[in-house]
Amino acid sequence: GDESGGDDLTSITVGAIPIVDVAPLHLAKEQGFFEDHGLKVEIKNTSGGAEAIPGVNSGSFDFAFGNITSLIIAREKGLPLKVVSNGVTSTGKEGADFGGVVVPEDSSISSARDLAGAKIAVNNLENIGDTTVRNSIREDGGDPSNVEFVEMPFPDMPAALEQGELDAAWVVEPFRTTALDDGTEEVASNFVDADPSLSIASYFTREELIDDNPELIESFTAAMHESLSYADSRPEEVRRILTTYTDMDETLIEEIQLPAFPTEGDRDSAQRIGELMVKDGLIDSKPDTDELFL
Amino acid sequence: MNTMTGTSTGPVPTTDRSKSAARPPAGGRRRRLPNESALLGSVGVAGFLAVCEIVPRLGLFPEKYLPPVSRILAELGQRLLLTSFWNAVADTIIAWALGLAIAFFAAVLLGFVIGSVPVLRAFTASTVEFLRPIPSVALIPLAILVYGVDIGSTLLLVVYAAFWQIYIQVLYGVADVDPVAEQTARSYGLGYWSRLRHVVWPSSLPYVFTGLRLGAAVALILTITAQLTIGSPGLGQQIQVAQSSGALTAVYALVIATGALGVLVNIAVRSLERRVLRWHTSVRGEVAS
Amino acid sequence: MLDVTGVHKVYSGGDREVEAVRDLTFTLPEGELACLVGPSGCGKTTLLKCIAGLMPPTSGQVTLAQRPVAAPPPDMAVVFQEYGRSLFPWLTVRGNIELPLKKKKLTRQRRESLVAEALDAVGLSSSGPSYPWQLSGGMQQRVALARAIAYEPRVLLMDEPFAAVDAQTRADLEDLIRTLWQRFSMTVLFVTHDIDEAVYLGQRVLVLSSAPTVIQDDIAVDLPEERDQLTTRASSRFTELRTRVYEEIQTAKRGAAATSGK
Amino acid sequence: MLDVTGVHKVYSGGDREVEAVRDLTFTLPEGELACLVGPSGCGKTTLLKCIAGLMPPTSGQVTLAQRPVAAPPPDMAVVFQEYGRSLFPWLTVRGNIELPLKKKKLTRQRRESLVAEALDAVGLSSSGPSYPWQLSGGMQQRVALARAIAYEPRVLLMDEPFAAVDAQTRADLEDLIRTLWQRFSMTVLFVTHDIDEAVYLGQRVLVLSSAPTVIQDDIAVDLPEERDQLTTRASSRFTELRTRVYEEIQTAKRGAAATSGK
Amino acid sequence: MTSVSTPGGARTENGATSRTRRTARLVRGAGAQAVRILLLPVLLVLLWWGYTATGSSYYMPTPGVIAGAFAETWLSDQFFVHALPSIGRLLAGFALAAVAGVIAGVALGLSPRARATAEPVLEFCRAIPPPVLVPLLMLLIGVNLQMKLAVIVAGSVWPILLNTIEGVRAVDPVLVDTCRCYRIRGWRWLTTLVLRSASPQMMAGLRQALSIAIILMVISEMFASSSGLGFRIVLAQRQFAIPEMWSGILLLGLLGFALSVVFGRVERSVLHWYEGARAASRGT
Ligand SMILES: Nc1ncnc2c1ncn2[C@@H]1O[C@H](COP(=O)(O)OP(=O)(O)OP(=O)(O)O)[C@@H](O)[C@H]1O
Ligand SMILES: Nc1ncnc2c1ncn2[C@@H]1O[C@H](COP(=O)(O)OP(=O)(O)OP(=O)(O)O)[C@@H](O)[C@H]1O
Ligand SMILES: [Mg+2]
Ligand SMILES: [Mg+2]
Repeated sequence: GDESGGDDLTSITVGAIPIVDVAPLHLAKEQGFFEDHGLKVEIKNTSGGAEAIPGVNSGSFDFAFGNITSLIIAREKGLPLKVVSNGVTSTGKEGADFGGVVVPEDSSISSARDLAGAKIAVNNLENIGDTTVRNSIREDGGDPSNVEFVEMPFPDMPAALEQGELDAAWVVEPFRTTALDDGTEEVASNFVDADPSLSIASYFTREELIDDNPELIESFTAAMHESLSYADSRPEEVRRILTTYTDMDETLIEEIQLPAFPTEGDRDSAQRIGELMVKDGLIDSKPDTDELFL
Repeated sequence: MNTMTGTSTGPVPTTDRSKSAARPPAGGRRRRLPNESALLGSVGVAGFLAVCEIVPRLGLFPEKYLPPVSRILAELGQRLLLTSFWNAVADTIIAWALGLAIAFFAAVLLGFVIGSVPVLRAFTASTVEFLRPIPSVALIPLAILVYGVDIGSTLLLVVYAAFWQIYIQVLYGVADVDPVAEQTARSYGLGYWSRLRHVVWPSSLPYVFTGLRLGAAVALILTITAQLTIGSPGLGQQIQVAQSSGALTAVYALVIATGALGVLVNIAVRSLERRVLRWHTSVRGEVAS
Repeated sequence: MLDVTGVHKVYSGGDREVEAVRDLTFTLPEGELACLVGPSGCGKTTLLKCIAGLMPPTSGQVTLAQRPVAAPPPDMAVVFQEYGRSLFPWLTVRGNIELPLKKKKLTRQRRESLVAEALDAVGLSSSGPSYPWQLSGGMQQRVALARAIAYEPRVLLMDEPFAAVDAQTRADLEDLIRTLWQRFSMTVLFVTHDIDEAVYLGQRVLVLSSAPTVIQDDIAVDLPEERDQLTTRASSRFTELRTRVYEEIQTAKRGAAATSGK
Repeated sequence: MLDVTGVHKVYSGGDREVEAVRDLTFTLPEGELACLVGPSGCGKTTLLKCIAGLMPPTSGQVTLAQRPVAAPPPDMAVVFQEYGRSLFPWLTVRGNIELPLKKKKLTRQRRESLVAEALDAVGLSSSGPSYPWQLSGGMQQRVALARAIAYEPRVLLMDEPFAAVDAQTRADLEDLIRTLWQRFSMTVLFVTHDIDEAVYLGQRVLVLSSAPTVIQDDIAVDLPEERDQLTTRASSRFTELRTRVYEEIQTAKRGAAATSGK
Repeated sequence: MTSVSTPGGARTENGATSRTRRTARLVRGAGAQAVRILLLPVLLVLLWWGYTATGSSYYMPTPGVIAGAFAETWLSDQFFVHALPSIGRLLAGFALAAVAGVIAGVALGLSPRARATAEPVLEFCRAIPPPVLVPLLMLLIGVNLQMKLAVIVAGSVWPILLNTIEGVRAVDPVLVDTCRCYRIRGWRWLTTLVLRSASPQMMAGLRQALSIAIILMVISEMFASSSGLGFRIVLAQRQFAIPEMWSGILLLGLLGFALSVVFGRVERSVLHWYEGARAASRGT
């Protein structure tokens, strides 16, 4: 994406996975927040951080949406990325967050502690899912060392749970609701356990762009801030916009638990995630998470 | 040719088709064949659909994860009315066709040159065998880095995957030339290129066609996969949206659309094959009897 | 007894039809050795394939021992004109000859001795372990022949089986065929282009006309049963017969030349 | 001029070696028509392939017009013994004949008339649009021949080119070859198993021995240049020559029988 | 039986001299072989090195770095924990695909009607991308070894199937007639005629399938697993451990090469008649 386009708008491209979390991005576009800040945004679908990060690196995306763990790892590995805006934050309410660990109806597991030794599905291994779930088990007094985590895309988890392939699954919306509707029980709200104001994911860009075009970054951040507060205060707008860029069933959209969209990410929560990552051996030493933020 | 001694061995009277129009059995049988195979194909598809309808209905698997095919087709029917769907189809077809064309021409060109020069083949074999098993998906970050998230990356993946399929077929095809035919061509002074064109190419065509059919499907698969993971527009992306929304019926509907594309491609290749290979044992035997 | 009744065959491939055989009717009593001659392309191979049950005639019927031939009957061996392609390139010469014997319930020893005898009879005793593609054309043809005779068939159909061998070997093989025929009282139909060979070998020579193919003539060969390359061929009756056959073929071809002019 | 000097060929495939040709030396002056006869499997095809530059001899050398033959020389045509496989099944009869002409710089018209003439000469004028696999064996062989003569070569090598055609056609084709040879003064090497044919056609008959193959005899055919199927074959000199060749072949084979006993 | 005597050429037996000659040839052959195998890869590595050494790109480390990562990652018990089980699954999947592909291919190749009936459905299945196929298989089979094998089979069976079909269709009609008139039928007919004459094309399919099986082994481990070679590669990719990712790819390549060497051996013995016939008429 480059500076061009009529009406003196700067054209940019933002990569984002089409899930609930990025509703503010779509709202910003729809509500004209970007245009107000001189930006013409094209949103490109990605399948997650792993594809979005090289996309940002190569300049295909100016900004992208990715979770905090991926960003910390990337940064550790020497990729010059920086967070420019908060993305999505935990609701901080135990049992009413947009992600959690669910177990089948008849399971003997009734709390996070019981997950010790279980087979738990997460969407990506060695990422935010397993670190926070381990943390939940620890916090509840269990031993996470012999939990078997397996990788599985979120959409497949409810079926696998029902088929008895798994003891538990870490799911996010809308699959959390699907799973709960199937009769599963939520036994942990892993985000909340990690930090009640955990910033799970953010919008980020490459350092190079920050140096080259600081005004662009400012405009984007400003627009996103506007949109985040808009979204945070108008859940019905969030639910409405979901019908435009996802294929979610309308009744499902009404049921799901929306995340919180504060404008500012909680940097301490990033610190917290960094600690958990060190504890789980994802990285060697405690990361300087301040470096990650603009 | 008056000075030549014309031998008078009876030229066999051959009846023109026009003259023998009154003789229905042979002509009729021939014309019926493609129709018959279309009919049988429909029977096969119908059977398949019936199974897909009955299995979920019997409750062997939870219906919400494996919806009966009628519901999937209904969903597909709704999508058929959307322009966004057709745009996605067009995007997919363009990326697929472009990727396949590049892979095909590159593989055929390299395959023929390398396959017909034993030294080249000997020296490249190890590298080829090394490169072939590298999955396209592993190249995704590299592709994004070099070509961004647009069609370029998709093409890289598609070409990389489809190339080897066609290339290996071509190598085997080139080796399958009848040595007597090859020697005939050499003794009449046909040069390297005309031998390639007039002898090696036609006799390896059955292999090339199989390569084309394999490559076409792989190219389609990789187009969808690339769109699914990289997020470039097309059917794959729609599948991804549907997947991440938990809209299983929509996923299946899109998968059926993909499969239907595959079937159409195969029909096209098959009919091309019937024309081009009408001399080959595999085709002529079935046409004649 | 082999009965060929009103056999008519039209090939219809692509956009044209070829009438290979118009109307053939003849009977071959059991244990007879008949030779079939006729101009190139007149339909000898086609007829043979119909008789062998490899190809259904367009109309007409072939019966063998009162049973209509729809598939290749048991105890029949065929030596194909395309001898090279009728040998399995992945089997050795021995393997090729042995293959049809495997389904006969024979002891291994018997099988091996049959193979060895057949190879010896065609003068290829040392080529058993070779592959067909390591042999010369004439040798390949003799392997195809050896396969047929090792099979000890009741009906033997041969399509120009000596076309690729030299004159001396050919004479030896002719005698071999007559010996085997007398020994096992097979029914033999032998296609050849060599008129002398047809007369020398057969009890009867069938001459086919050019297309549209019918039986031009059916000549009984009244030479003595015991034949010999030198004396038989030198006899005056032999010369008469070969002249007769030669003339018939000439007529056949002239007829074709006349009709093809139209 | 074609010079064959000390040609020796050993096939070494797999675990055994076959000495196909021991030692052959002879010279064929330009414009000569020589026939090559010899027992089946004695190495005629092998020799022809060496001469055609399709196969390197193990030792010895072939030179054509003073140039060593390493690859097929220009203006040479070969009729292969495996005629069926030497026709391209994806081309029609016409396409097969036309293909070698394409690289000669001829007008389209000239090419077409060459094809038509050649087809006519072998009696297949109406089979142009057929595919080779729609033809009988003899017709296929004639297509291979037509391809060679349409090419108007300077050197023509033929490996049993009339093996699959009937006697009458064979006689016509023999005359055809002689006519063309005289007209274009080609150098012709003709492999055959038919002794009469060798004598009738050639200016010279080379007799090969059985393996280990050497030249058994080299017989000049001193028949008049103008030959005719009836009178020439009836002449006493013809009979003498054919008897001589026959005896040589007999000797060749007896020699082999004797040595093979050891 | 009257006997005709024409010996088919004199055969010279190899003596001691030819044996020493053969050893010499073998030694020279091994050297040439090494050059043939290594020349191009070495050139390519140099090229890669030249390219990456200057304009260092994050995603393209130098060969040295990759080699280091390779040694660290795979020359350890990781190989036994992650790679060996994967290779086992790969071989099992390939074997299943070979059996299934050949059986179905022969059946469909022999019967034009069966082929006409089944082809659209097969083509449909063939066009379904594994990433969407896997969830379905997970549903139908469960998350287990069988599912992984099913993924490998479902992807690699196609080249075998298609090539077998085409090979079976192209059996020489003269050989078919030969078998018919000698009444060679059933199992013997299948093994001596159909399978053998289709074998060159079947081998092409098997060779294709081998490397596809490797690819699908990787893909099968991208879903619902927590170990394996493919899993390690994907994980490394996601963790931006790029040298480790390349080292995994390197291992895949080496695996492919090693398997193709083994396959080449098998192929040479299966197709010796085919190569022999070809070499024979070239007169070498
Ligand atoms: N598959 C086919 N398709 C079309 N026409 C065919 C086919 N096979 C044979 N013919 C035609 O049928 C006629 C008879 O062929 P056939 O092979 O029976 O002749 P033939 O008597 O064996 O000749 P020859 O002595 O040359 O072998 C020929 O005109 C030939 O062109
Ligand atoms: N590819 C090969 N490998 C091994 N031996 C071979 C090969 N080709 C031919 N031979 C052997 O070489 C000898 C000569 O074969 P060639 O084909 O030259 O004979 P020929 O004189 O043409 O016989 P024919 O008259 O039967 O065609 C034979 O003994 C044959 O077995
Ligand atoms: Mg015939
Ligand atoms: Mg020969």
